[in-house]
Amino acid sequence: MNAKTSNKVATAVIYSFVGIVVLLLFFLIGYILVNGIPYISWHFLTSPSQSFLAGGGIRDQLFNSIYLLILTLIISVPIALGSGIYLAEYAPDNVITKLIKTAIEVLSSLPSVVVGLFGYLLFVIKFGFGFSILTGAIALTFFNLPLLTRNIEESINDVPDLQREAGLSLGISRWRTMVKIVLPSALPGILTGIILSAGRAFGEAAALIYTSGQSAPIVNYSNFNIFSQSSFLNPMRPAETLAVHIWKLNTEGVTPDAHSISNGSSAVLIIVILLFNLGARVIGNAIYRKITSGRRG
Amino acid sequence: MNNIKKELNMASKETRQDSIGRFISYFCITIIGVLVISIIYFITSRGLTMFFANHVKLSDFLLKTTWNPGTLDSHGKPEVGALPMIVTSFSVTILSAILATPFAIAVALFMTEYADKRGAKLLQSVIELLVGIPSVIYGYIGLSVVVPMIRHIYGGTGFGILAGTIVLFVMILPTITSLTVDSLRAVPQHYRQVSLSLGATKWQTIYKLILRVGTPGILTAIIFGMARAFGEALAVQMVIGNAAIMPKNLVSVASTLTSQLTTGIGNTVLGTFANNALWSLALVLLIMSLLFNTLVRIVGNKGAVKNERKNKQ
Amino acid sequence: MSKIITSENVSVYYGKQRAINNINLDFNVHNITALIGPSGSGKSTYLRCLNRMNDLINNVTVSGSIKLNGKDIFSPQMDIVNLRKTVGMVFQQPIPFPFSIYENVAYGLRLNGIKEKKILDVRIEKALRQSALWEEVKDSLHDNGFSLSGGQQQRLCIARVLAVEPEVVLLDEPTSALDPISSAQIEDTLVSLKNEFTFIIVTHNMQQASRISDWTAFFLDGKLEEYSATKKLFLNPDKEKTSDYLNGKFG
Amino acid sequence: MGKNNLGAETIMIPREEIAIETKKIDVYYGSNKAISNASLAFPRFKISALIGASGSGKSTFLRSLNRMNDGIATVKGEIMYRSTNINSVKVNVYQVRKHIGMVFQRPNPFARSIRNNITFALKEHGIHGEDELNKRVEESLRAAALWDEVKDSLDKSALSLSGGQAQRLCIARSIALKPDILLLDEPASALDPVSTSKIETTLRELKKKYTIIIVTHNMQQASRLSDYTAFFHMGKVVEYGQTNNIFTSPRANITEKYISGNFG
Repeated sequence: MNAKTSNKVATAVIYSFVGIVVLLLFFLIGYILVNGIPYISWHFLTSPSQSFLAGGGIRDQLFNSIYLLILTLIISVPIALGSGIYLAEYAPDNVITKLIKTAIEVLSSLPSVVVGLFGYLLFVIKFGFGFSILTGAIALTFFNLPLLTRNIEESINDVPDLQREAGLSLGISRWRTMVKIVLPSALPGILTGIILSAGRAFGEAAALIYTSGQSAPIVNYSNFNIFSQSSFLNPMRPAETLAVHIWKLNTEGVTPDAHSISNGSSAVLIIVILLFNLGARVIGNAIYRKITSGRRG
Repeated sequence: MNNIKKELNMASKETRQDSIGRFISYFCITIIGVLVISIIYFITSRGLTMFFANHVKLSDFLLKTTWNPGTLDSHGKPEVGALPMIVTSFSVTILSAILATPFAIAVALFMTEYADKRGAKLLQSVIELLVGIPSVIYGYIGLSVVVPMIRHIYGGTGFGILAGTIVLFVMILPTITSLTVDSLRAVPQHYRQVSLSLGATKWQTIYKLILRVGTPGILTAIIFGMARAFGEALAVQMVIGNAAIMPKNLVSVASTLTSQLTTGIGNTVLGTFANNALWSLALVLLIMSLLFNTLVRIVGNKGAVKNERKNKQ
Repeated sequence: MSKIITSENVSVYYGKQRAINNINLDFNVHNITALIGPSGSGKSTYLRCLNRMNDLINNVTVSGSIKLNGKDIFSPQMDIVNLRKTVGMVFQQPIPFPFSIYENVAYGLRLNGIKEKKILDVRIEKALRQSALWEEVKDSLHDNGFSLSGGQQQRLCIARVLAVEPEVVLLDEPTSALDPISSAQIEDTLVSLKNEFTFIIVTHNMQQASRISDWTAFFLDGKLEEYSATKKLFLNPDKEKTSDYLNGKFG
Repeated sequence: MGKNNLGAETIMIPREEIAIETKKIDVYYGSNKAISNASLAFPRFKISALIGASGSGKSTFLRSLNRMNDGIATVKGEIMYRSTNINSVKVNVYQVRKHIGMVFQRPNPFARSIRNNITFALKEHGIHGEDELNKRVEESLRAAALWDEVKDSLDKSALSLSGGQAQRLCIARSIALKPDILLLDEPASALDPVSTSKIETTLRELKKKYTIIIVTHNMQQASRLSDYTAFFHMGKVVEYGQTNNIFTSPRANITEKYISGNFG
């Protein structure tokens, strides 16, 4: 085969492979939405789930997912922010920094099931938290931290050094320079990272099966006492999330309309994640514009 | 004048702010450090219990093919041969990487060499969306589309390594693709010009130059993809069949380390022998994850050596 | 004297902006022709038309006709790959590939399907000798191309082009990133090779143009201001702008 | 002693009140010595220019004066300011920088409003009164000759300013803190001629109240603007004296070569 023929063949192959991948994505999203959206109704979103009867909804699972996500962000964002600042600003160029960076890489590549099992071992069993939203949030934090930290570090490093020097040369402390000057400039990047990580956490199940548990007890949505066992805000109650619910429906198979509920739940999950994805772009751009007064560049 | 002199020698608000800031950031990074160490410590110590407390031989664990930690065999020894799971885990990992790599490279090449800015951006969003889809959904689609399809074509249950491979293929495709894109983007733009000016076709430039220069990066991408495949639990668990037996072929039911773990942990009591055996599987997962990490580091360093030479001139 | 490249009414647009305007310029075979002019005068843009490297940039349109040995290089029958094999190019920065010295020179040969080691060895030695690099690298052919100094790297890039045996070699400010000694070595190389190749060199260094070229074309604001034998142009330019430029009044 | 052999002892010390003085400063990047044995004394309310080819160490030297090299390079030797060695670890670096302001080569306004750019550091340093802040904003913008151009758009983003305006905003931002000394690192090198001359005018005006030390690669600028000039070459101070003397009768060959444009 001469050079020109192979060029043509290769180009054709590359284009068709790309076509297949794009079709694959459309198929995946289309399949979920086409099969799922017909099941989504107000009733489906607002009624409790049923184990042995048809017609259950996903009210509690949906709420649990959101609550868990919020708790996770409350725990993980500050830690990631501190760590990101450390890596970008304070980390000396030495062995310890290298070790820490390695540790973050290791953490980011650990299978989520291992992270979940660690959470189970330490918090559910050793500390006696039991299956609870809090334990789940902690496990998701472990899962979230490395990516979030790296994202924050990169966003901070993207801010030109000149800004930092400007702050320092005015006699402002390194910390205040970081917090008041560098972080605001890094905010679009950081926020995009946080939203994307939220999307990931929202769909995560493997780390949650043995931490936040697989049951969704009936809770009282008008009880705001977070220490009360029946309160929807109690962080110490077990809480099955939407993703875990889908998994459970399809592995235990005692619910008669498991298939329909899975379809509906999957569609809800995908829609939420698409929104997160879209939100990350929109908000990132909006903040960027606001900070720079409409100047791109 | 003396006032300024005094100020110069006094600790100020700024100094205090800095100490606080330093403390906060050191504290946060310490949390991460301690976390990683404790994960490794706890999983390792749990995972080793079976060997030390229950005196199972490592060779039995790694090489025997019967997994039935709840009962004893005819010699009164527990049956904890993890080989079926190890083989299955490696099979789905390697097969899915083999399947995904050409697609990933094709998409990456399209994005870096063929598409204009808009096309590349569009494909970038496709990749990001694929990353964003949760693994249970991949598992669910695998269960409701891939498994019946395989059943239809090959008969049997449809569950097995083939179904797992297909699901993992889609899951690791975006990982490998985006890292490959990074490594191809790192190949200096003017290499392409030089190659074309020497009379190379586009494909010759890609094949003989760009892919060659980008090889360490692409290898890293593939290893990352494999690491993800090896550690993926739920999606695989939903389509593999979950039978801890040696897979006979690609369409017979099997079980990976992760699927055995997810199904098993809930059905055993902590501290029992059956439970300890499961933690040993978790340890294998941990070790493999560390191994993949090391591999990435080694390959990455090889690439770095090349780059360093580049910078020297 | 026979013309190897002729160009008529060549204009280049970046988007809607015209970068060069109606250039008519012919090149004599086995001569060195220098294109000079201040930066932004369009000399590099014009050079990159000659092997259609401008095709690689989005948004660039070229009009007019350029003929290589009488054949229109923009015609659909023209094979762009063959064109670039016939009209090679050396860039401003030395750009060796991150391979060995040997493989760098072999690159273009392998593209043509030459695989036999004996032939490769011969052609590579010839090219390295032509670019006056052989003596310096013959014992380290398998070292990485980046281990060479900047000037050596540029001569390696020249060898890489010569190995393909082009008829014309375009050089886009090939010595501007190099020290004076390396520049002189490259100038010597070009002069010694001009019986075998036709060189067209863009340079911002007027001394260089006067030292090595037979013909000089002076570009200004996207137009060809003046073109004549180098001696004539430097000693007795027709136009005032040319003489102003040569005397350093602007640019 | 030949013209080539100028040593540290031949470097004059101005007979005026000294604002800041370095004594045998060495600066290292890692193990790489960038400045050796630099002793210079800068008189109060004068403009002193540091000139030299790129890589001669003039910027590195300047950045040592307000400890901006902390964490980047190691500075050895004494820097005396207000009879305190401010190069000591015991000295509060933030106070040093409050009294010795700095303007950089590239304008670096904060991504905030023009007003905020100036008030930010003031607030950080404990000045909160609305009136006081407004007064300082106007004062400093007037001093930097920017007031008339921006007085109606104080709440617009500073990033909307042109390069020259942004640089003057940076100067205003520095002097709003009422420093003693203003360090400028090639403040006009990224600007067009009109903006450059505006900045030069501003600086001439400012030297009534501030001691100014400016790094420049532009010799005309140094000769136009400065009272004293120090010539740096390969990390050493070759010559220092009144600008007139340096430009009309340099004592070292190398200075003469540099100012007549033979290298650099």
